[in-house]
Amino acid sequence: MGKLYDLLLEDIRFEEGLNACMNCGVCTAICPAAEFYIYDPRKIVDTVQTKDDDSILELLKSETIWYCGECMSCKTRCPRGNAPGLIIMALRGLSQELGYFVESEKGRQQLAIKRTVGDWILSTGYCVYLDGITIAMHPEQGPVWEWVQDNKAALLERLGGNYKGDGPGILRKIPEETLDELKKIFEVTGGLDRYEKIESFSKSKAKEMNLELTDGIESEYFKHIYKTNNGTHTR
Amino acid sequence: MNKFGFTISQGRQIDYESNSRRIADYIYDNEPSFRLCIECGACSATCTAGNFTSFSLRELNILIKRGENDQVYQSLKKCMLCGKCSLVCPRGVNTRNIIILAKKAFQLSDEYTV
Amino acid sequence: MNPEGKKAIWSEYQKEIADDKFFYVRSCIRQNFFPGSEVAFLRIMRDVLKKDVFEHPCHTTCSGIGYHGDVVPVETAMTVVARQFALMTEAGYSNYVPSCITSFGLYTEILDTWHHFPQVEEKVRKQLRKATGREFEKPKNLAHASDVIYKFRKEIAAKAKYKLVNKETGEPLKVVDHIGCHYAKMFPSKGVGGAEYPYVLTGMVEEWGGQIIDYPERRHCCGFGFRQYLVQANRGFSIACSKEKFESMEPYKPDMIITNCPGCPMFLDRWQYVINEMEGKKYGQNGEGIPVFTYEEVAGLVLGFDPWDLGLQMHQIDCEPVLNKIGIEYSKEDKYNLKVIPSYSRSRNLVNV
Amino acid sequence: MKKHVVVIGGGVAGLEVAGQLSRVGIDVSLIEKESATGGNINNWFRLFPDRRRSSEVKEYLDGMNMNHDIRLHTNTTIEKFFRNRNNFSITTNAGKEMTADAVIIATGFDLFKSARKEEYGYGIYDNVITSADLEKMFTEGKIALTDGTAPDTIGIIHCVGSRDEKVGNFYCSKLCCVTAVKQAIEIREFLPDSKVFCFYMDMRMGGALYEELYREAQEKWGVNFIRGKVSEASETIENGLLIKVEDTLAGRPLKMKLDLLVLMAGMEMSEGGKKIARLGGLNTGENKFFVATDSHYGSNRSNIEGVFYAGTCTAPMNITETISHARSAVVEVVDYLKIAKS
Amino acid sequence: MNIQFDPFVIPFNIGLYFILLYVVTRSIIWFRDLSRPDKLRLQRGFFGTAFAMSLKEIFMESLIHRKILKTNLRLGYMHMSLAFGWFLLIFFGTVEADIFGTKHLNAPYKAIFFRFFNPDHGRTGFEAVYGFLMDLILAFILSGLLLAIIKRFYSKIVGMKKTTRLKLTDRIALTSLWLIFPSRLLAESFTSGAYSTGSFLTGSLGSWLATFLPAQQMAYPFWWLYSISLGTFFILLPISRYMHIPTELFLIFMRNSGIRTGDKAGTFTEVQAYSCSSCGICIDTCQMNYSAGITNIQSAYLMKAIRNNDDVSAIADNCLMCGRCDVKCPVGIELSPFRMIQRRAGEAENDIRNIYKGYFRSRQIIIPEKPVLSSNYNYLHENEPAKADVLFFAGCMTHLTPSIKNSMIKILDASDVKYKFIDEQGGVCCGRPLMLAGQDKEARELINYNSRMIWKSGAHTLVTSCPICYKVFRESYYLDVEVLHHTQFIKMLIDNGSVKLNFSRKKVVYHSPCELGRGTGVYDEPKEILRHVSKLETTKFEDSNSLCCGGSLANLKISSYDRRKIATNTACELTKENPDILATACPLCKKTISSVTQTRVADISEIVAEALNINLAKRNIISQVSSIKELVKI
Repeated sequence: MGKLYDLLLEDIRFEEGLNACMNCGVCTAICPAAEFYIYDPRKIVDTVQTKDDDSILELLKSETIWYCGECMSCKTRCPRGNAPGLIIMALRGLSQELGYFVESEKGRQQLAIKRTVGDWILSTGYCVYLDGITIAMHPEQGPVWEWVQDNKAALLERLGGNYKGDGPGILRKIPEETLDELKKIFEVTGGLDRYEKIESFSKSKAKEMNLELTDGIESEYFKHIYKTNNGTHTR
Repeated sequence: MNKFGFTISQGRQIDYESNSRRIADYIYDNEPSFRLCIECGACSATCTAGNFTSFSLRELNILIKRGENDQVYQSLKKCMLCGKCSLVCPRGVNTRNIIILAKKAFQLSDEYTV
Repeated sequence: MNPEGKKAIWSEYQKEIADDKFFYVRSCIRQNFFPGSEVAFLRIMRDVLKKDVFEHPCHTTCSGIGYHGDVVPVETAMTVVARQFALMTEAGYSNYVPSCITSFGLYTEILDTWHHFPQVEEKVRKQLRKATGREFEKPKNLAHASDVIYKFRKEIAAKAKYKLVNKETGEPLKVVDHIGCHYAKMFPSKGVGGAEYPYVLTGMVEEWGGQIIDYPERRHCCGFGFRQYLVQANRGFSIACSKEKFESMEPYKPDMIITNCPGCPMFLDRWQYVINEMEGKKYGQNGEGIPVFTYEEVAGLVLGFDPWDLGLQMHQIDCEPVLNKIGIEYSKEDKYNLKVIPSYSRSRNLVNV
Repeated sequence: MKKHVVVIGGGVAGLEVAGQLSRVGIDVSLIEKESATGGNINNWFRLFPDRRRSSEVKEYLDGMNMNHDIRLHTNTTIEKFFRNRNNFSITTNAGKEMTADAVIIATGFDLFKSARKEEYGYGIYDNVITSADLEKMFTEGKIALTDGTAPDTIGIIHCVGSRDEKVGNFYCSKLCCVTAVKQAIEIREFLPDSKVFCFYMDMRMGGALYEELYREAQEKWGVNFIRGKVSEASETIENGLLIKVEDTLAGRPLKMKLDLLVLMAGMEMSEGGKKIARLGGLNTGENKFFVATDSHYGSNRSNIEGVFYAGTCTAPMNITETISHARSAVVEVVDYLKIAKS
Repeated sequence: MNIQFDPFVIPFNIGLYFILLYVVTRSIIWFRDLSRPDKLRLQRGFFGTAFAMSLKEIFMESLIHRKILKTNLRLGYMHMSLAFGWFLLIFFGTVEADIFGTKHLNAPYKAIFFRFFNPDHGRTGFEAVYGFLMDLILAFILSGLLLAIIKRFYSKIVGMKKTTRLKLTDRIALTSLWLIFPSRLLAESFTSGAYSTGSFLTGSLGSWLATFLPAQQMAYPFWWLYSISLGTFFILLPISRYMHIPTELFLIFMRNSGIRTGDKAGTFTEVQAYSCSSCGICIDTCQMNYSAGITNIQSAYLMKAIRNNDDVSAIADNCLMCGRCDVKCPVGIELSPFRMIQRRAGEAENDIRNIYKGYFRSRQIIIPEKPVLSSNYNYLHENEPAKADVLFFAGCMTHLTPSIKNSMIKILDASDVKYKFIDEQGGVCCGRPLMLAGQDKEARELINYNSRMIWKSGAHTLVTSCPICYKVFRESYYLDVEVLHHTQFIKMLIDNGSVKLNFSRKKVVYHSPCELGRGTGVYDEPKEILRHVSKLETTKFEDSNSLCCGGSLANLKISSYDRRKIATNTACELTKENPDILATACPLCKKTISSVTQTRVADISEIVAEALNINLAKRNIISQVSSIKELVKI
């Protein structure tokens, strides 16, 4: 049993997610990701259950662990009570802890998620926040969304929201002290730590790829990871 | 790249209905032992070509049977026909003839020409 | 297809749902994309059904999207959730009702983990104490908002102004239900009707006069996949999933799609637009697209709420065809008119009674 | 005076035991919950691997019992069952009380209730049937879909209700693989133009001539075998079935339209058996079957002296094994009664 | 009385002049189609010794049928009596006509129908003697004919297990051939009877017939019959198997002029195809026939199918290429290379046979390989092999029989040769299997890859354990190294004392692998080694007569079941005297045979490795290396 395997075992989800796999393929059969990505959750489970560090390391650096959509359909079906989805979450966690995520195109995208969803959580108290969902970042939101963005305040008013207001209600302003509590929780539970790791590993990778990376979502590296798809992930 | 910055992914499932089993049927007709494979992998384990590249006769057999002809067509070229596989096969499958027939089947079919 | 078989299964998956005193927790996605639905939920619960629904101004995201986007570690997520529970405990409630499926899934997952690993729960309590000084009780009853509406579907039907039937032909509308993956796929026993044949939306639709149609890709994920949509480079996968569903449901000629998930209705709505832009492919009868609704929107419609109060103008696919089919009255010109004063007292959903 | 042994269950094991016991001059009461004896064998048309008629075996069993006077109680279940100092008191549903010097339990197995594998839609989708349903079709001499037409493509799913913690059965039912192969061949015999696909996790061809049958299925009948557990089936608009499976040996997900889907239902401890276990305080294992005192040399002995097991109430067995197990039970009883005498 | 002409000779004349004309045109076409170098060879041959040699050979083989006589006396006699007898009849007939005829240099028919035109010839003296001679020859032919007829119906009598099947034209030709001599006998007899001439055969038969038949009237129709059967025979000759009679003469001459089959179809292959007399010897010697009961793919049938423009690919691929028929063919057709050409051809276009095609068959049209399907080995990356004097190439099959591999390593280590095991980590196939499947282009890729490896190593000797590799290294590689099969190499080590071996009293028989023996002519070294270390006993199947193990990679079609039958048969034959060890020198043979016999099957290298005596081995590196150096000069 290898060092990396031990680290995985520390993740409660891994312990929950992995019993003996008999490679029946039920997970891959139902997996939406396996349907489009060159990806096979069965093989991932089979690999980690070998407890072989080299192959686990390979996984941590690979593209393949980033294809899962975490819909958890696999958990519903597994005849051995495994949850490949959870195992993959554990692998992703470890990959970020150890900084291997920057070795894969899909892994590098973690910075994009951190700088959008991740930062919104702490700055607004929401996972996704109206002001951030711009047409530039989300052209597929279509004309209606342009209209929404142009009339945010009025529209929410019309629909009975409480945009940036006090008290309860839709898109209300989350009180400062609440946000402080959140920050504190992140601090205590290693959330901030995770954020910093993502930032620092990404910065060094950006240097290595010599793409400039500043804060926010405008710099070269960010645009690169947000948009690049080398087309080798699907058929 | 379009204005959305991505294109719709194509599925990679084996779609049994839409695939053509022409190659497989040709082999079934001319080499009945093709049916006998139990996918044990002995052939792939001993394979001379497989020693250098990702070539698996076991997988090839399956892909032929499923009608994944494009993939078959590509990996078919890697075989060296050395015949080790036929010596280790526990079901006495005439493995070399399968490769040869597959090649022939592709030649007889029109859609596989440059 | 033999409906009796399904009924047998449904009878096996009957979860317990509280009938009053709900602690309501909002959904990040829905507040942005379907504000009208959450408003409708409160209107139905408070005005129509006269239930006590409490919303705590200090509750936050459950961090679920961050968690499933893998930037938020599991322990952090657990503690954030614990804080929500603490707010509920402090407010003196014990029936927890999240508006979001991702949250619902996260809560069920966390409660299950705590059940199997009490030491983890202990650790979380410590961390919460350390970070916020708060204590919490686990909810006595955890039900998704759609479960609650399901529970009261008959009451709603009783008060209904419209039925989900074609007013011309009298035929029931053909409705496709789409259940959020995290509703029951992780813990079938936690969903009404289980994971394979969820009944939560079917129950509503059938009660309100519609007819649910079952199609091969019914169980398929909409393709959100968190990181798969959040990052532009991955959206090809996201849209492919929805497309798969559309292709599969198309032959059944559905009139509408009903969902109980925050993201799904938005994706199923927007992707139809994108597929049309990219490939010129239009779904639905005479290419008008297949309108997608949240269960609150549908409930609101049958109760006779004004479509534009429900926020249906925020859909990319026009809902009018369905409204016309049912024979719902609405004013064309008010659709994008933001000056209109809602037909109900807006303040009601902003105060906790 | 003659010793009296009560045999619970009139299936293959029960009939064999009863016959053999009365042959050695023991007075036997045979209790069967159904109106006729035979148990599961009545639902089968032909038997693997030699595909002889199951009726022939039934005839043998009946014949043996014909020759000896056995007190047969059909439509009878046990309501009370306890041990006195050196015999047993048994009360039937008819309120009949009997005392026995020894009891042999041959309650056999129930076929797994396939509706419990919801994702396969048994009882919901029109053309999803079980192995037993198929045998019924064989007996009637017609394989047809609900609309009366003959299927072209037939899928057979192995391990339904076996090796699956989702339904609480961790064990392998051992006979489904060979049954699948047998039925695949029979389908091809009935419908020469049909295509048959077996979806398996492992081909467990343990018994004598099983592997040969498997080979025949491939070589002579062109049955296709795909390694992968079917994840779900759903009904298509033209009443066909769309299945999703991973072709694990190709490492690719595969979807396929089928006309008919046959579920190889596994074997479970029978309801009757469970009841007896409760009444008599008999030990059952994690797999819910009866647990014998020793798995190697005491597979007929229960935790209660004088109570013995015969056949599939202890584990999945084929008919050959069941009959030998039943005979060994007879030997055990005879020994036990001798000792009891002295 | 002395008539000069009679209408009944017309059929004969037509036939005769037709066939002469045909043969001339045909030979012109053939000559035209020859490659330039072959044309030159032929011209040189014509004015060289080749011509004389050919005449001799033609006499020995085409007339006397020496080879057939050797392998099968009765069959030989049959062929001889017909061929040689007929030759004599024509020869002496012409002479007779010339001496006793009214004038010299008669038209051929005068000679053939001499008795008709000179009915009362041969009553006395020298004439009578000459008549006797003619009758004798006729009797000689008739005896052979009798045998032939019997053979047709019960082939056992002439010791044939299987006789070739016939197509219609062959049947007609055959009957006309059979009719020729009986009709001549009767015609002459009646004439003699009428004129009471003739010798012991025609004379006596004639006078006896005349006692109860009107000889005068009876004779005439038989002369007609005689002429007609000759005529038909000549006309049908080109489209019947009897075309071999004239063609064989060309073959012999071409061969003696140094023309070989090569690897392309052309005149020579066609001439060979026509030279086949379907004598059936190839069928008798074929193990697929008598062990596995496969009786439709033997060379005779291949030749026939080609003559009939049938699709031969199925036949061509279904052969072990053991070469047994090749060495036995009385006509000396190069059957193995011939078959290889058919394999390369792939599926020949099967054009409708018409009479014209029958007489001048169009060349087989070969579908060109679609370039797209040619294999692609660019995944092979080249690596720098270590320098060494001697390279050891185990080969694929040897890797499947580790005992051989290990034994070779042991032997090589024991002798202080500076060697390198090039395919230790599994090598690239030698290419022969591809060639055997007719895929030379692909094979060439592998050959080049291996060649580069070998060149880079700077070695002067290449040792391989696998006869299949050995053959291809020898024949299809362009190498500047000495290629040795390990038996040859071990023999060398023994001779120069680099290895010392103990003698064991074990009884050993040797199975000579096809590719090594008949394939490349290595017969002696293996046996010498075995004699050196054990009691080598001989079997019925030595050297060129050795059997095939049935495992041959050359057969692309045969089922594993039939292979087993052949292997079992071979094993039984070789272990009749129950030897301790059944020795062979090919991993494939070892693997195939050992799976069907209780007797221990061992490769020579194994036997040698066991016999190694390390203590005795006084190593002398200098002599060692130099000895190999010399070898290179050879």
